Amino acid sequence: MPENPSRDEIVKARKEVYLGSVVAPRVESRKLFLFSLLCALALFPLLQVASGRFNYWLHMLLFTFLNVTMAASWNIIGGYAGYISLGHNVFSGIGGYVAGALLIFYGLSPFLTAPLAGVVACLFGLLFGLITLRTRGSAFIIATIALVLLTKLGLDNWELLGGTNGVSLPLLPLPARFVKLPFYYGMLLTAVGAVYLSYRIRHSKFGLGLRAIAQDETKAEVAGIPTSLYKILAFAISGFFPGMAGALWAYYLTYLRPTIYFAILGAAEIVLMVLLGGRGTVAGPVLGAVLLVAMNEFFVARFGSTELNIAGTGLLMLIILIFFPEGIVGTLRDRKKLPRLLDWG
Amino acid sequence: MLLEVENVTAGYGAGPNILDGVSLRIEQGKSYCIIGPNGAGKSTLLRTICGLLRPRSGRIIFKGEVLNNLRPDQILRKGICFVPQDRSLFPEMSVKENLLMAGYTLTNKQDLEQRIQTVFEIFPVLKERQSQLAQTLSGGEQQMLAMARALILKPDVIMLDEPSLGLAPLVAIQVFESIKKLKELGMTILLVEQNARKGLECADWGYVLDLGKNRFEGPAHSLLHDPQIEELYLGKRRGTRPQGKTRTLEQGVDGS
Amino acid sequence: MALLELNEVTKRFGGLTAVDRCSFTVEAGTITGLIGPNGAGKTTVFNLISGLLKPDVGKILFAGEEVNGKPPHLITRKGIARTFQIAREFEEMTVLENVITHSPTRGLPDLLKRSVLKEEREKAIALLEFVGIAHLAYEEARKLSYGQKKLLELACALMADPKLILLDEPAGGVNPRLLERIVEHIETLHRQGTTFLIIEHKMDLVMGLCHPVIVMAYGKVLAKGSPEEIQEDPRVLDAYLGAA
Amino acid sequence: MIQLVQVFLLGLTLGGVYALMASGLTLIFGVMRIVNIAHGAFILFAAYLAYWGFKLYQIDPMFSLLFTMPVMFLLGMGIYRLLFPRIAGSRRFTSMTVLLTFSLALIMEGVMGFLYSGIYRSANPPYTTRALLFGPFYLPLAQLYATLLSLVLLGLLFLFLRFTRTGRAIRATMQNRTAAQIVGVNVEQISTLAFGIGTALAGASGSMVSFLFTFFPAKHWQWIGTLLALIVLGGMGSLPGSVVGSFLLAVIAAYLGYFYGPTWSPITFYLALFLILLIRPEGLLGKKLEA
Repeated sequence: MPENPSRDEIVKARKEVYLGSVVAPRVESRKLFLFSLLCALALFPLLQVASGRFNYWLHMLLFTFLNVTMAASWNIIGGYAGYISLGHNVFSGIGGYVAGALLIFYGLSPFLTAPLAGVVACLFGLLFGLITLRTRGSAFIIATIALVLLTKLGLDNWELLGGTNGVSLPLLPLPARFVKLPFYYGMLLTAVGAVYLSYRIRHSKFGLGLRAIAQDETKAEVAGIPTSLYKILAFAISGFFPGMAGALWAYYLTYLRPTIYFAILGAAEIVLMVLLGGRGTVAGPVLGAVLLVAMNEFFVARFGSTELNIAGTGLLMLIILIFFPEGIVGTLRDRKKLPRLLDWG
Repeated sequence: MLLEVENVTAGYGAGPNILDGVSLRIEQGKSYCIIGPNGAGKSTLLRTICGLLRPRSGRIIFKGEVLNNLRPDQILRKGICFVPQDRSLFPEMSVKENLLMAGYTLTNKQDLEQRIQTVFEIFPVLKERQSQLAQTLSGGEQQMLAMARALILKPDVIMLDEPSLGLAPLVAIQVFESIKKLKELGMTILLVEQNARKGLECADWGYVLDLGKNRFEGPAHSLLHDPQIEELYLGKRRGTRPQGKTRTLEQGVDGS
Repeated sequence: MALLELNEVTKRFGGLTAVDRCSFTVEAGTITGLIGPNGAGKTTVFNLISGLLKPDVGKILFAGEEVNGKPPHLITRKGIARTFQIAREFEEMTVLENVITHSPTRGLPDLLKRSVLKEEREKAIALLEFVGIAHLAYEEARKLSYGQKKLLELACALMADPKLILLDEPAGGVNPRLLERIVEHIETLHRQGTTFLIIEHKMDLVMGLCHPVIVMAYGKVLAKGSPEEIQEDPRVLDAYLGAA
Repeated sequence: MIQLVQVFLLGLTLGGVYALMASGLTLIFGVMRIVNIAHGAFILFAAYLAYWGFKLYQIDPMFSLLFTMPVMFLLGMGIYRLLFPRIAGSRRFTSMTVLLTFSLALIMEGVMGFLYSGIYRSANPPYTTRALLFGPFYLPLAQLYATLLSLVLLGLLFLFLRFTRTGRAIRATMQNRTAAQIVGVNVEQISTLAFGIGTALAGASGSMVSFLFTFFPAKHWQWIGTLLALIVLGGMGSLPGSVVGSFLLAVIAAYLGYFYGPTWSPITFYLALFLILLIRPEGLLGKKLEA
């Protein structure tokens, strides 16, 4: 190596290039933007209160929040730890059924029981993790598919909750003008929570360990990381916010039905969102969710066919996998063109 | 000149050069032994010649034709057979089927059957075991099957990578006997061997590699007694050798 | 008391006995060399010690405590670090993160801490400084040259302040100048009290650095002694060159 | 007692069809390490071919394999050539193949849904309503024919793999890819062929499915769930294992259906999958699950 007297300076310079965003003023502008975005989202319903003509937009936003929650949570196990789950909608389904059952049998509002639904989803994830995480690679993915099918089958046959036909939930007793508002705020909170959790994990020891597992599991184990524990924890944690979101979503839709909550297409879309945005990045899943909701809306409006929608989902996923496996954020970062706004690690 | 390796460099993936400018000249009908300490690049050299690894630079010329960019199956058809270190048998196929697979590039069934019979004559033990699965053979038998498999094609050059590896000494001796038999049959043999003494005994000419480079070469029998080789394997002696004094060693628990 | 002790350890793969009733000790404060021809079972011994494989028979004791059958991460926690023959790195992480991944965490609360703590960063930079690649700390690890990756492995191994370091061919694929540095580092660490067990094929290096040297062949320990003794032992030469 | 034997027979006569369905998937995994999530969709596509062949041209679905197999064979080879060489060197090959075939399954599901709508369909040649009676037992003819035909096809597959040069090359590639290269097998070519044969087997399965079950575009998920359980149980990449697994689970599922009602019988497959992952991840006859 060339003898360079100012190695300290080089280190510092490189560090600044790498951690550019950490240097004070820029962070402030990012934080400012985020803060204003949140404020705008929080204040948006006032328009609805005032005019009553924004129900469609409220619905779209709230649907986006749901997807952001799902994508950001999936990313914890699928992105950071590199364990692909093709059945992640199982968590929101379970959350929905838990909260729905509590509402029907005990009259407890899902707004109160949503965290509990999240915890149940978490425990479910823990159990699944204990069973399957000894396996790696394709066997794990197969197991996640089976998990959805198994859960669906179970609920299809659970007559108490309506079986295949499902069961309707009581409406939230509010006038049509306001009925979406509690859901909107609830889902917004869930999404913010999920993204914040994903951000915190990305920058924690835990996240470092998960990323190590994704890249070389044996080496990670020798580095002193209890890989099995990490994987099981990651899978369980990635179920919490989807469980909560599912509870709210079921109440919002006012019915429980296995075909809706346990469709493979649902799981596919979660995966697609993260792949589109960029696996293993913090901003990617958020970006992917927003883009996919917008695209879906555009195509459904255009062609109005759910069948072609399924084919489109598949085709888009195929194209991304072959041509942009790193997704938007990853590809931009590789080309060093990632805007600071999206660079959260 | 049957086979010429000219200044070849090669390595795995993005890794460093394992071969760092190696040259060989192989003549028809002679046998060669490549020796050198671990990490000298001996196995890598054979893998590069047979096409499992692409050379980064340099040329491999066989019968006047450059082989550099051919696939393994194409090189095989030119007449170079390779018996790798791990023997690469098909564990769940019978001995006979392994030999049938060896003749995969041949299309004449009767011819193939005849060649298998010829090979059985060279390795009678394989004939006895022809319907046994390859994974049930002993280590020495597996090595013989691997060599037999290469013979099916009557190749111009047969390359053997450490045929004695993992074999008990007595079995290794049998394997070396078989190699000598091949030599008597007039085969051109390129042998890589850790067991330098035995390997050189089977060869006409020896190449010594170290760290991916040619170190020196010479007639096999003269290399056998070259003090440089000992040094290569065990390092330079520090100080002069104490004469006539045997030191006692602390033995391992199972030391003999 | 020996820092590490293998007692009649055996490991079979299918029909092949890779390690066959192998016993040896590594005394604290030594740089012990482990040599032997290809296929002697050296790397398998490393995998057994670090817990990646479980012995079929036999015991492995570290500082008097039985560690065979424990998962690798627990063995690492007890103070055994290792490097791999072919350098393995977390390629999409920065060099610094690679080192810090090896920093021990205790209990669940530790998991929530920031991925790179200030004191860890300082320690890791100091280690990278020590092996001479601190200027690359914020590069992605996959961009390093092979030799630099070897140095990174060494820095990683040091992060948890191990009592014993297992080095698998530290000189493999490394140019002579870099090799000199690696040797210097090993000697420095040795003076500071770290024990080493080193698999190496460059005999000049082994003979200059290690004492004692253990020779393995056919999965067994053939001999153990000072470098000079090993060089004199006819059986060792036979193991390498084959019986005449 | 008679009932129990009857259930056993019914399960057994489905086992052959399951085995045929699983064999293609196993072949593809064994040779190329690709978990083909689209296999169920391939079967379904072929089932539609057979169905329309019956509806429009009155071709007996059993004979439809004369065209479903060649069509699927070519389709499979085309898809393989188009997609897989591009990801050959990718670092996370396994998960890439799963995601890729997963998206393929979605595409096929969508296209079939668009073309044929979500209506439940089933071909109904005359033998679907008849049964073979002997003593106190009966066997539905459709199920019997399908399983016999499946067994014949599996037998042909076995003979092909066992006694032909190409078949041997496929087995060789399954057992040791490098060794196959060393003896001169062009493994890329063999992989393409094996993928083609795998999908052709899906084609044949589709022909059987067309008159055995009712189907609709999203049905393939249920099948792929069943098939994945079968190949994990059999030990991934082991053909004998998947055949044994198929018969075993078909019979267990039949009993479960008999005791707890038909809607519960598919649960056999998923429970078996989790159980096997928990107890013996390498499967019944498999050696080691790849990392």
